[in-house]
Amino acid sequence: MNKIKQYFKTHSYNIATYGIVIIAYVVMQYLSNADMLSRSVNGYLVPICAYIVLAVSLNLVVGISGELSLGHAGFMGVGAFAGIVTAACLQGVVDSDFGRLMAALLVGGVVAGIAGVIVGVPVLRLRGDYLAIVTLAFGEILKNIIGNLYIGKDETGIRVALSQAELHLGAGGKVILSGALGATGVQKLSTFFAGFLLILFTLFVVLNLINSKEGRAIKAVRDNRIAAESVGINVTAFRMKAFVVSAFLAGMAGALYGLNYSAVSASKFGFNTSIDILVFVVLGGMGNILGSVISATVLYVLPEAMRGLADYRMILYAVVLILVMLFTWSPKVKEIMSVVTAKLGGIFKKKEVGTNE
Amino acid sequence: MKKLFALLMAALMVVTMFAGCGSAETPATDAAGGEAPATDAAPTAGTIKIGSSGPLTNDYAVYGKAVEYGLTLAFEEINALGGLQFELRVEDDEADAEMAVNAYNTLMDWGMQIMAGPTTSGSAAAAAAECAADGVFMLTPSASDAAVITAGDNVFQICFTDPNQGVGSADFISSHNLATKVGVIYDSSNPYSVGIYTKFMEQAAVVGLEVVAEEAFTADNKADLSTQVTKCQEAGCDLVFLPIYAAEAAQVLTCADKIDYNPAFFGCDGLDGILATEGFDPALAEGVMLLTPFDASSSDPQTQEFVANYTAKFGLEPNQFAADAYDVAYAIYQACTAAGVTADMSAEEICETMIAQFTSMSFDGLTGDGMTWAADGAVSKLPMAVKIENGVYVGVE
Amino acid sequence: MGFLQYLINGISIGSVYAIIALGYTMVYGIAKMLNFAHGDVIMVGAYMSFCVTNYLGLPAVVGILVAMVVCTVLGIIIEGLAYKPLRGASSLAVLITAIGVSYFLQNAAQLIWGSAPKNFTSIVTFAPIKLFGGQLTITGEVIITILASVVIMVALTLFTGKTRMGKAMRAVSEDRAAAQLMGINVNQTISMTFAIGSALAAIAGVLLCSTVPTLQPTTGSMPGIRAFTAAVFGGIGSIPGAMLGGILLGIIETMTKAYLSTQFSDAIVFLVLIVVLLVKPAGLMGKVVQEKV
Amino acid sequence: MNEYSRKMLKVPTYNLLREQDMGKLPVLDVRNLGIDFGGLTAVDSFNITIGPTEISGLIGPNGAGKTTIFNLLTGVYQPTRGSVLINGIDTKGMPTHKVNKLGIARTFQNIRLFSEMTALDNVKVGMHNEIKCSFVSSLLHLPSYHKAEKAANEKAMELLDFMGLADVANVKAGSLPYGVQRRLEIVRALATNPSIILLDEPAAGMNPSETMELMHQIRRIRDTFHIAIFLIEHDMNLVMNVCEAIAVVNYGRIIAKGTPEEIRQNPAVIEAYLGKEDGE
Repeated sequence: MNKIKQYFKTHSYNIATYGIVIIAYVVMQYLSNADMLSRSVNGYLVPICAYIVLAVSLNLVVGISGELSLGHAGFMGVGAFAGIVTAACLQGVVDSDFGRLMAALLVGGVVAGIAGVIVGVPVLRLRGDYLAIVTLAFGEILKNIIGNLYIGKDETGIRVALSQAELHLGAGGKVILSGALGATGVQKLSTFFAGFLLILFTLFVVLNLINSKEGRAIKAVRDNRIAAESVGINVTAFRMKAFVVSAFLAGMAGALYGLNYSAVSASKFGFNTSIDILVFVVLGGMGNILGSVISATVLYVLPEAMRGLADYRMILYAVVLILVMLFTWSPKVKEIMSVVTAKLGGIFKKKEVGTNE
Repeated sequence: MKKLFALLMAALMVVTMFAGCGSAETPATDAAGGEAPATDAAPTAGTIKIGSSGPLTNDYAVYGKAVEYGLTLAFEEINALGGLQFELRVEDDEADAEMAVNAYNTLMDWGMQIMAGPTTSGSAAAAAAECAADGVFMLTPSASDAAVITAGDNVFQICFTDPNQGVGSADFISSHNLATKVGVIYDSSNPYSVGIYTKFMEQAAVVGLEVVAEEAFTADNKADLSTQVTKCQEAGCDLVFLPIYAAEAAQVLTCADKIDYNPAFFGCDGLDGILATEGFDPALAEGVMLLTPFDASSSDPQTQEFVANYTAKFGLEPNQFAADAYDVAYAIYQACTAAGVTADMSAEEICETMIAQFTSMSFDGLTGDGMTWAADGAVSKLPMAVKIENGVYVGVE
Repeated sequence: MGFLQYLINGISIGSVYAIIALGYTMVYGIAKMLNFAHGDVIMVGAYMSFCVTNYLGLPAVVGILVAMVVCTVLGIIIEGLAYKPLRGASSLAVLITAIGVSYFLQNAAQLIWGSAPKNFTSIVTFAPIKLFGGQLTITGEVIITILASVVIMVALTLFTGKTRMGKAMRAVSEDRAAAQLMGINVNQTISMTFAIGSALAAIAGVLLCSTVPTLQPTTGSMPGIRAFTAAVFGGIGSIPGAMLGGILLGIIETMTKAYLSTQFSDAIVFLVLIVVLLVKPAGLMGKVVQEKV
Repeated sequence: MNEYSRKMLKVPTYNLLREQDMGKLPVLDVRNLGIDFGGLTAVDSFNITIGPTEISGLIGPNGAGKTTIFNLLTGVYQPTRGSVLINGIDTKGMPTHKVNKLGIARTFQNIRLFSEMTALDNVKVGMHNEIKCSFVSSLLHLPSYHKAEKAANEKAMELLDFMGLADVANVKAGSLPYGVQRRLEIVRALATNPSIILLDEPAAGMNPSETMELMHQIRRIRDTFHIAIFLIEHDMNLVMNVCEAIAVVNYGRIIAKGTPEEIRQNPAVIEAYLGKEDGE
């Protein structure tokens, strides 16, 4: 009996997560089709999808694996530009926009995953704040390199150079990525539907991973590294798995993001964006996947909704951020909340704390 | 669970807000999060809605703000003339492509008919594609990258393109025999700076300038520019070309002064405003030459009036961005008046007439007389080379 | 001669990093939090000094003192309102709050002082020292900054080693619970740490802007991150480590620009940092704490 | 208690004796082991051989180096001198998780559970290398994953049941009572399918009746799983009653080895250690 109850409980969390995402998609898609959404809201849909995927994937590293990463946007950037180059190269080869988008997402993910391996090998030998600073450093390195990269396409194929002059494009050649300016004239392929599919895929991978033996091992490493080693778990291998899966998903999100705008520049993928994603994760709750989904959405829309405040917009956003952090994390508030919930618990059915939190 | 609950509540609030947006059939002006229109509470019938965006927060805010102020001042003056009435709204785009699209969408929801922005190139490239797709006329005051106007036939610039400035600078330096050995210090993380630098290098090879030092910095490490200056000195440069903004140029000048290095300095329009920087010692900029379309200390009455009004209204001296924005407003006004544009026309209709006007008209503004536009959207105006002497610009021929 | 001049340039920016890193490392060592708002407190300090000297026409010393007082008060307020309620919560939560504070300070500064950069007037008035017939220049700012960072380093070391308050800080740093049991007021000690850290930030702000004159609301953020990197480089929590890390980072950065590439200097500097951390995982002067099994 | 075992596992009716291990390869063979920490010799010349079903004890005063020896045996520390052979294989240079795979598992003096996870999950982490299911399969939750998970669940429940912990299977490990946590650590160690387990002060913090039960359980573990047990314990009653062989260490060196009876009468031991605790 107990077993079944537990089974249902773990799965009810997953069902709720998928459910909320699917319902939100259906509702928004319906409203969008019925022309009931304003242009700006329509415009938020794809980036929100990308940020949800980024937050969920970062949560895998920060929440589940317990490592502070400050360079997540670097993987996003790698994925974005890999995806843009892929899509540009497939133009004329693959006719379907959707097909090109999917190929771009895949390539973006794979390239970012490879970057994840390259970064992970040295990084994961470190711990705590040292790991944090090294991920930050890698993020900045990736940004610096992409910001000086020129990629063009002509009939001979793809050309890569470190300055416009060295690109030597043949006749009819097209510059895809142009250093500091980034990619311009990108054909916008991303759709809300693709974003929704990517979220589902991400949830599927991450939730399955968490609930499998791999996920247990990753969490075990987080909770107690020495004990995990003592029961035969290769700590570095599992930190690595979490890190690379996370980079792969971030790369896919990056490709979705990059192909949603006709201009994307490398400066977007620096420390500030990494921090923004981290804020989504921490606010949503460490290891709480549904929390990441919701907080990414809310925190993306919040500053946009505050546009009417003009000059006071960002300062109020900062105040809201601080207040929400205090409210959700302060031990004192937690105490008060637990008293309140205990009282509420008397009225409603008593609830146990979910295992996934 | 509690946290989740709190978040869900917040999400619910946001959704409710959206519902508010959605249910309002007309593009939401005051529904989006209790938003108030930028100017009057009740928009008067018959105003043409002009939108713009720029970085109003963070690093580049000074430029976004200058554009906002320039546009605000110009449209207030225009509205006071009593003819066509305009309503202006400027949104923050943080000099970021994603935010620029969000800002653009917000402006479209508001009912924007003409886009008088964005301020920076990256943002403008993203917004230009949207404008081209929607058929909204766009005239950017300061997004000078050549890629911006390639987005569509309806995207125009009032500033020089970066390649033009690069070529112009190299030609000027060469034809005036200003240097034997040239050094360049540029911002490799900034498209404006890289754009000028790239073309300058190409043209330098053509006209036979010897460039012996090419030193870059990025937005992340611009705190220390002394090494770049020392390298130019080591290389024996007698002229240092600075295709960068005023704040960094001030740093370069300070560094050079400290190590007693006195080459000629040559800059582009980004350097404008250096004299107006609070606390800057103008003596450091003595002899600096720059290509600029605008001179705040000019004796031209129109410019003097602009500077006086601007300073009175916003408490600081206008720079080239503000002047460009001011010109944008008047150019739009001139075109609208000439074409008989009315407020009830759709953005697409206005766009058609504006394209026709801009490719045929000539405009006199603060930043140049007899400006004309090519069909690709690039402006043709004469760059003005000036030299700083005793804290003011002096024309160089 | 070029090499020596680059070295001096490196030490110059490095000592600015060092002085910021000292504040970072001290707060980290005792409060165990990455105070990402530290760079913005620096910016506030620089603005205060700028206002006092440029608007009120008072001497630079007064400017520094006012900046120190304002920053100290600001540090205590920030700590009390934003960090103290999170005592005992996850360190990541405090990190995010610190980022919120950083956004707040930057935007508040823009509202108060505007977005236009101001050119900071150096507080150093004596002439640069010229060597080798003017081929080598050591500016007054370099001398003052190095002196200041050495003095601060020594003072901090003495303070934490000799005084009652300093010892309490060390106790809190080692084991908060045990310190509490020994009758140390942990909250008060941490507030004190922030007060000192913020006062240091004010000095760092004035010296940063004396070396790099551009003053705008985002002035503190990038040097702040660089200094944080420097603190980790030297071994975060270690006071001489912060000093060493700062100066070395400055030298590496300058030498990279001078001899390798200015275009890729960010990438190269961070690569060096990564390599150093791989060889010495706790930084140059940090101690590797072996977890007791 | 016996009903658990009857239901799940075959319990041998006879008691295994040390003589049965004669002629078999020792499960743990330690030769001349030593480690220095910065010039300070913590352990030196440590030799011990443990047969496949032997229960041995390691005793000594506080700070004698007992836990250090456990850390050396499990690969947490790399020895400065000497070698550790587990089932005949030298562990030299191996990281802890590889040493574990050779067949050695342990518990910790200061409990190290995965406190945010349930008791059941703790055991399943222990079974990690026993669960045969590929990474792709677990990512995609293929049928083989479900099969492997089901088997793992059943086995984990059996093990929990064996130590009387079935009722707390779904409780977060961190919130369990102390004594239960100690037993859960033993279950987790057993889950790695070891041929020897090291128990670091298993009775610490237990009351006499709990200790009594633990003694039975230790014997039952050996008898059920046919594995060797090596334990550190200060409770002399437990050590003398459960262990078949005892090694006494002081200042990192073995000062005596033998049966409980021999140890009890060894004057060196009495002087170094038992002297104080004669009353036991």
